[in-house]
Amino acid sequence: GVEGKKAEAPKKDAVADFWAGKKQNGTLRFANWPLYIDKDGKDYPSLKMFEQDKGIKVSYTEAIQDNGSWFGKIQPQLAAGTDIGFDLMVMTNGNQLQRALSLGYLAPLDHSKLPNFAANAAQKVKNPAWDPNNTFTIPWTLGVTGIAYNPEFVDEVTSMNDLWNPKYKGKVGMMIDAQEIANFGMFALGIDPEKSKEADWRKAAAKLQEQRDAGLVRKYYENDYIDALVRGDIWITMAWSGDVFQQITEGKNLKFVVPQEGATIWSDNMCIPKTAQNPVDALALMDYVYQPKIATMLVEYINYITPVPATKDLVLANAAKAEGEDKEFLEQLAGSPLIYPSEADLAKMRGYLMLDSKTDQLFESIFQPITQG
Amino acid sequence: MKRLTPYLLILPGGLWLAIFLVVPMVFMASVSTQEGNVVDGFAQTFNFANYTNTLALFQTQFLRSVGYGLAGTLIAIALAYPIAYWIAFKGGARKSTYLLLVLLPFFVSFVLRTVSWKFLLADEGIVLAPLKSLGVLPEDFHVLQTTVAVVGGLVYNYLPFMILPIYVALERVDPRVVEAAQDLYATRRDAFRKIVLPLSLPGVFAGVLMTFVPMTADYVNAGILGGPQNTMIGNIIQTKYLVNNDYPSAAALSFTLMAAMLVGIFAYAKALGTENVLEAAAR
Amino acid sequence: MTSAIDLDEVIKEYVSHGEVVQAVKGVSLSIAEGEFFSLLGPSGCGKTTTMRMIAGFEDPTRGKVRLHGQDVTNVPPNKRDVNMVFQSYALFPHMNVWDNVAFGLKQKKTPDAEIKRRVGEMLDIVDLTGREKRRPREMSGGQQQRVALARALVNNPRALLLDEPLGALDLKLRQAMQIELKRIQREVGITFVYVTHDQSEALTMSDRIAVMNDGLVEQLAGPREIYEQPASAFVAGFIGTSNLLAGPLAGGVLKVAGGRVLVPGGQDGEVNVTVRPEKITIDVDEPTQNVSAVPGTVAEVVYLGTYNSYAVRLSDGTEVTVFQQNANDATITAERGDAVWLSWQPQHSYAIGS
Amino acid sequence: MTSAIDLDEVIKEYVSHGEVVQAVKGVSLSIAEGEFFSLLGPSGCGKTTTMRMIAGFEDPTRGKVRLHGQDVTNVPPNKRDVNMVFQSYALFPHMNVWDNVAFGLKQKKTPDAEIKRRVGEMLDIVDLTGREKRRPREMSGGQQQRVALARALVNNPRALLLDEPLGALDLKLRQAMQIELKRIQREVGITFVYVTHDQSEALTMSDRIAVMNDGLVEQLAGPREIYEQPASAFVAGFIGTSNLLAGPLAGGVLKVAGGRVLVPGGQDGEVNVTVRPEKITIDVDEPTQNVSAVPGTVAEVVYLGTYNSYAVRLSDGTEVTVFQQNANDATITAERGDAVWLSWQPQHSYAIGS
Amino acid sequence: MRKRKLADRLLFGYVWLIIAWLFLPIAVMIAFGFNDTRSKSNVSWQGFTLKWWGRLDEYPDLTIAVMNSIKLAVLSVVITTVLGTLMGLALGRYRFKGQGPTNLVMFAAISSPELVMGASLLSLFISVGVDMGFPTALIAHVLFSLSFVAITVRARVVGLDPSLEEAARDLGASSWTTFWRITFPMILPGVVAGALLAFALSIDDFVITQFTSGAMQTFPLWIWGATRIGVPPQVNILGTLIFAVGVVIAVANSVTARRRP
Ligand SMILES: Nc1ncnc2c1ncn2[C@@H]1O[C@H](COP(=O)(O)OP(=O)(O)OP(=O)(O)O)[C@@H](O)[C@H]1O
Ligand SMILES: Nc1ncnc2c1ncn2[C@@H]1O[C@H](COP(=O)(O)OP(=O)(O)OP(=O)(O)O)[C@@H](O)[C@H]1O
Ligand SMILES: NCCCCNCCCN
Ligand SMILES: [Mg+2]
Ligand SMILES: [Mg+2]
Repeated sequence: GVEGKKAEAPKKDAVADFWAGKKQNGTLRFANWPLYIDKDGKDYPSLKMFEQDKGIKVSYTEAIQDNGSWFGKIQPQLAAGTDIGFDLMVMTNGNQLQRALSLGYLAPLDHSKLPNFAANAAQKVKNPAWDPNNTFTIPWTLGVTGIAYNPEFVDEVTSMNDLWNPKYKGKVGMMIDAQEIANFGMFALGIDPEKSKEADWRKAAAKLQEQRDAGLVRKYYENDYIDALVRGDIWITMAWSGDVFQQITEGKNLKFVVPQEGATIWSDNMCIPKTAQNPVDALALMDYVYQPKIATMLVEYINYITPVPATKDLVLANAAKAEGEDKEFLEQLAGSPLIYPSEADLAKMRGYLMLDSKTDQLFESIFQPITQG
Repeated sequence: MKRLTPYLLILPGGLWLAIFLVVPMVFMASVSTQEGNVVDGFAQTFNFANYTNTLALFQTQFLRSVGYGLAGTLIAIALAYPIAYWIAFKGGARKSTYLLLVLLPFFVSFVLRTVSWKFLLADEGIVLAPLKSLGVLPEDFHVLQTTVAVVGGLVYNYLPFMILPIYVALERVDPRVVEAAQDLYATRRDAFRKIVLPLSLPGVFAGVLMTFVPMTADYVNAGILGGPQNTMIGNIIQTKYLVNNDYPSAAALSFTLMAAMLVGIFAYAKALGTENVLEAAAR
Repeated sequence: MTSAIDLDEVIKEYVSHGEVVQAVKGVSLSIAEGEFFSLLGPSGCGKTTTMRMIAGFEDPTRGKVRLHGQDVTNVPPNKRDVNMVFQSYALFPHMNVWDNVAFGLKQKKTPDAEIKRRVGEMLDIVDLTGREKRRPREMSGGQQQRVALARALVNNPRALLLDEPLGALDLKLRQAMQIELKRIQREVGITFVYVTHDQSEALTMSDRIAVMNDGLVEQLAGPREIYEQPASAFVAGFIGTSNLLAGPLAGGVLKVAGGRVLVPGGQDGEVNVTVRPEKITIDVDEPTQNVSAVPGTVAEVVYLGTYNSYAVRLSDGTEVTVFQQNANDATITAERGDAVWLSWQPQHSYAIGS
Repeated sequence: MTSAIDLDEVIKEYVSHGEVVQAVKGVSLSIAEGEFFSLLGPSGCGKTTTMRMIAGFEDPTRGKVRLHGQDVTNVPPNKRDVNMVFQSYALFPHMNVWDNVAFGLKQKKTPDAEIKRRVGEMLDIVDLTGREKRRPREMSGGQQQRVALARALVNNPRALLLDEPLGALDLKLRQAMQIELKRIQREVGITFVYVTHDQSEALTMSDRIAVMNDGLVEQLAGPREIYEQPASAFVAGFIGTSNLLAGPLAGGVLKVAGGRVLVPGGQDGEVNVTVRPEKITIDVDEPTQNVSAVPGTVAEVVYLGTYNSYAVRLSDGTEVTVFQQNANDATITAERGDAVWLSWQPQHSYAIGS
Repeated sequence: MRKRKLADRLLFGYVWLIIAWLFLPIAVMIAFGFNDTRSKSNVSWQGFTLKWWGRLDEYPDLTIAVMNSIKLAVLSVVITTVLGTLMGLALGRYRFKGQGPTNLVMFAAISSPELVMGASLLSLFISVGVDMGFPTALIAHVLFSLSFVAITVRARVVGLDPSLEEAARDLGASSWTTFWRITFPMILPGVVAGALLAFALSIDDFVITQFTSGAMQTFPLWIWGATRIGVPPQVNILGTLIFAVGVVIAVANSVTARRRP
């Protein structure tokens, strides 16, 4: 049989145990989501700087489309204790990360090697509930799941209910991730997902099933919803803020809104699989991107909420130097509530419900039949 | 020594097939009756309920897959037969050229071809957009994420495996036999119906064998071209294995699928003669 | 009485690789009702093409095909009341013997009872009763051949076309089937058009023979005339072994290699004279009668059972073949190296165009 | 002098579908050095099997094979100094003519210069000089046949085995190749063992013939003896056409259908007597001399060019075939329906076991 | 007569229609390799450019995926061809006990769904705890093409005139020499055809590879991933290149096949 092991609570000396004898090898294999790093032709400027500064060669792969399929793919190897082919990966603070944590698949971080994180990370990303003391993860970026639409075909959107509007039959995109749609179902019903119970889940599922049965949903997407939206296959869809922002800067006529009922805020986190071959190199990169200069390069490209508040001034400084379209764009960026959200903005948003292994299975069994039936 | 030669020749390949085809099936059979989950682990409990549960849960997808497979196969026969016929009987000296033309598209990766269809059929893509702007089609008309798209994709991807065996069978029909029928007062239609068609049936059978199974078990077309209403059993199995890590249900479903297919095939092959089918499959 | 089949200056051209090939270059024929008519000629001379135009599988490029006086040039094969026996039989492999034979009648919507009767009778004639359920591939070559024959004959065609029907059989079977075919033709009394490239087959079976060469009929006559009075060197050479003597003819006499060849009625000038090997007598002494006589030396004697074949070399190097039956009273046999005289009656010399 | 090839009570059994088939049932032969020896017999009689045991492709189930006195029963084919010409030639399609012919010499590690010389010479003998670079499929059947011959002969084998080497050729080419083969054998002077089922081919070419039937040799003799004194009804029937008259012999005379057959030296009792068709004379009057004489009616006359074939029906229903050469002085010809007398010299009647 | 011509012409038109249908996605794929698109996804025609040809290596992981595909195909072809040829020889030449079961297993290998094969291999690898990646994918690739090669070679062996080998033996060649000088060259077209088939199957495979390749990417897997964000022009170009190579090989093969025995 296939054995899964429940992790024991990390011992005090777990960090020292893991890092003992580990050396920098000069190479790093980094798995990330598509369009999630600054790019210039075939180069990744921030990684290039890292390579020059630290002498570590990075092989960067857009290997992750979706937390579910990513975890499904690496799970067997991690369970067997073998190399997954990557030393660093970015996972959202959802179910799968929770599972990875409870199965002990991740390396505990040596915070003594993360001075930039300590110095520059926003207070709100430190010590999150799902990973106390950032024992295993630190954020890559944060983001919001809201609604994106094409104003050419869709009237102004303000509410979750627009995703249930029969006018857009067959032109609505939803996400395949169980927690993502669960949150939307609950928002639509006025339920706070962070405080929800089984009964709430079932109500939300019924609401979502109704949407599906009415033929409204074109497809349950992974990260490919954005492509479908850009091509016009869908007119209105659940969307991640930065993806839409990127498309808008490329000149696509799209809009992103945080509906009045609320929206989901999440954090995509860097973490090191415990079977990593080059964990020291991975740790080095984790800290490197917390330099405001590097974080600025990233945020200017990927357009999600940055965990480094100091970048805002740097962006504005860059805007001052730039001209024309670029200037306009950078100014917009620095002023955007989707990149630098205010406390009021954040108040409207909710995170994911934290699940343990029992509730996790129940939760998935309620929502998966909708997206994967 | 002479006696041993065939065994020595067959051994390496035979072992490969035995170890990596037969043994995994045994493992899969074993996994299919286990219980548990990734976090708590799996244990062998001979839980045959995995079969009944998954089947009950996914019978829609199961039946849908068989339905798509059947529809795709029938459409493929209808499309392939006239082509195979034309190449075999009217292709003349250029027979092999036409055959090559029919096969060339398949030098492009299966996935890439399917992606190319997704691109072509996009709602505002190069086929539909002009029709919509002319008002021929309504704004919300779409092909992607419909049954038409999925079955169309299946047919597109497996058509050559239908054309080839039918062509081979037709090619073997002696044109003089057709002439003999005409000489015996058969019209062209009768000659086709009574002579050519029956003689080409083995090719059609071989084609069915080579298309029905892979079509039914496909998940790439439904994945790329289909929507929530088009999920096939392959998608379920793939998701259960590779996303949910729900190995027991996945194995139970795979086993059910394979058993259904193999029972069908073997009954079918028995009726036709295994050598025959193998021969056809090799082309 | 109109004839069964008429070809009227029929020409057939094929286009192959952009070139026009004339397979049949202008053939006119008239085949009488009930006749056993053979088309004889070397491979590629156009026999099959001619036959296929009669059956309707090819449209003549020019010319007319008439069946029983009626122009059928544009009538499709299924509307012509002639039937064909194909070289390799072209039996329907997926049907048993009965269904093969019944095919034509079924197409003509003959009542079931009549089909049953006629197919039964036909299988009786070709001696295949009891094998109705067999598939073609479960039968020997000779049996298949008879099925093909029955399948065509059962329709009572006004003429039967046979394209080298015995080509695939071995010698013994072939000879047996020749006799069989002849018997059946006599029994059913219909016109047979028979394609072959085997001259002895044509001689044995035919009432008349058209010898074809390169798309044209070189001679059309009865077997004896074709054999003994060949119209051309081609015909002479194609039908049996033939000796060819060439030289200037003067006063009905051709002087060759120290001897004389009498050619009665021959016109003076350069001529080719043919003599059949079986017409020549070998003798040690110079013949005195009024016969053709040429001296030579025996170069080779081949014993062939029924007869001996002598190769006799003349003084000018020509080799003459002589057949001598090992008959009842055969006594004189020449041996290799013997000096001999060859002689034959004047009427066996036949002057032809070269 | 030892003989070239000896078979000593050779038996070959195959097991097919669990049954034992005796393909060769006990054959003993002795083939002399330089002889042209033929194995003649119907399909399936064991000719090829016998040949393959000589070449070494089959191990005899029992018995011995000796080449030049040496027991080779267990020697593999590549170690026997005999070579074979296969029925369908078995030329290596991926090699040109030169490489085909040089193959054997290369295997024997012959020096290059010698290979060059010998292959060149051999191609000269078979008249293929200038076609060294051709591939087999670019050549006609006759040419391929000669390549096969050259490929075998170039190795100077002590004997050459030929399995129906002319089987695939058409009649004209076949006759030409028969002469060619004979010439080459004479030229190189080695033993030829020749398999054929064509009796006229065997008669034409062989010094001696073994007639096989059902795994056994029925007669082994020269062509003339085989033809004229067949050892059995099978041999008589297989070699040429033969008439069989049966009845009780008394005092050297067999009474048949109102006539008499003289069988000199025949033992009294039930006998089968054979007479060859070419030995019989047809006459209107009853012959008076001391000959066999039987009356009958002409049932059929077939004109065959070189000769006529008469079917004469005797009063007891027997049909007798008579060949009559259309010779120089042939004048008397009988017609269908004529009452005739058949006669032949006593020495042409040959009594055989049935 | 008229009618026949019309029917033929209709049929002819139909054949070209289908051929056009078959080529349509290919044509689009090729064309969009030349699209001067500025955005990250290659969706609408923006004008002609050759620039992507010079920027083929812009996605390092794509380059690696293509290299993986090629390595996998080449290695699996080598293994498959050797093993399959041996099997084909055994099956075509000899009668032996176990032939029936071998045929049965080969038949099962050809006719069982790829998905099930992949899934069962995954079951095995997971159960045994094998590290998945190139070697496991290689095992799978050899597995699914082996039977095809064996059958192709067998057909050739069965068609081989046994008297050719006998002729070689008769001319003094040992069994070893006979194999290499006669048998092998004669079955070579079958071996080559089998190898080409195996190459085509391997380079194109998606399903089994997805199940058995672990973290390793191949070209089809990369495309599958890339469809989530739109396929960059580089993929079109690589697809075009592989297509072109396939076309050249196929055309060359069919031209030389005409010259081969
Ligand atoms: N469909 C065709 N296209 C082009 N040329 C053809 C075609 N059919 C026959 N020919 C040519 O026409 C000529 C006559 O062919 P035909 O088949 O009538 O000869 P044949 O006398 O029957 O010969 P055989 O004895 O070999 O059967 C040949 O040169 C042949 O190559
Ligand atoms: N490998 C074999 N297995 C079983 N039976 C065989 C085998 N080879 C030959 N035979 C049988 O042995 C008998 C003699 O065959 P053989 O090939 O020697 O005949 P043949 O005289 O050469 O005939 P043909 O003239 O047809 O070539 C036949 O009945 C044949 O069926
Ligand atoms: N284009 C990169 C998008 C990354 C989004 N990750 C968010 C996952 C939320 N479930
Ligand atoms: Mg012909
Ligand atoms: Mg034989």
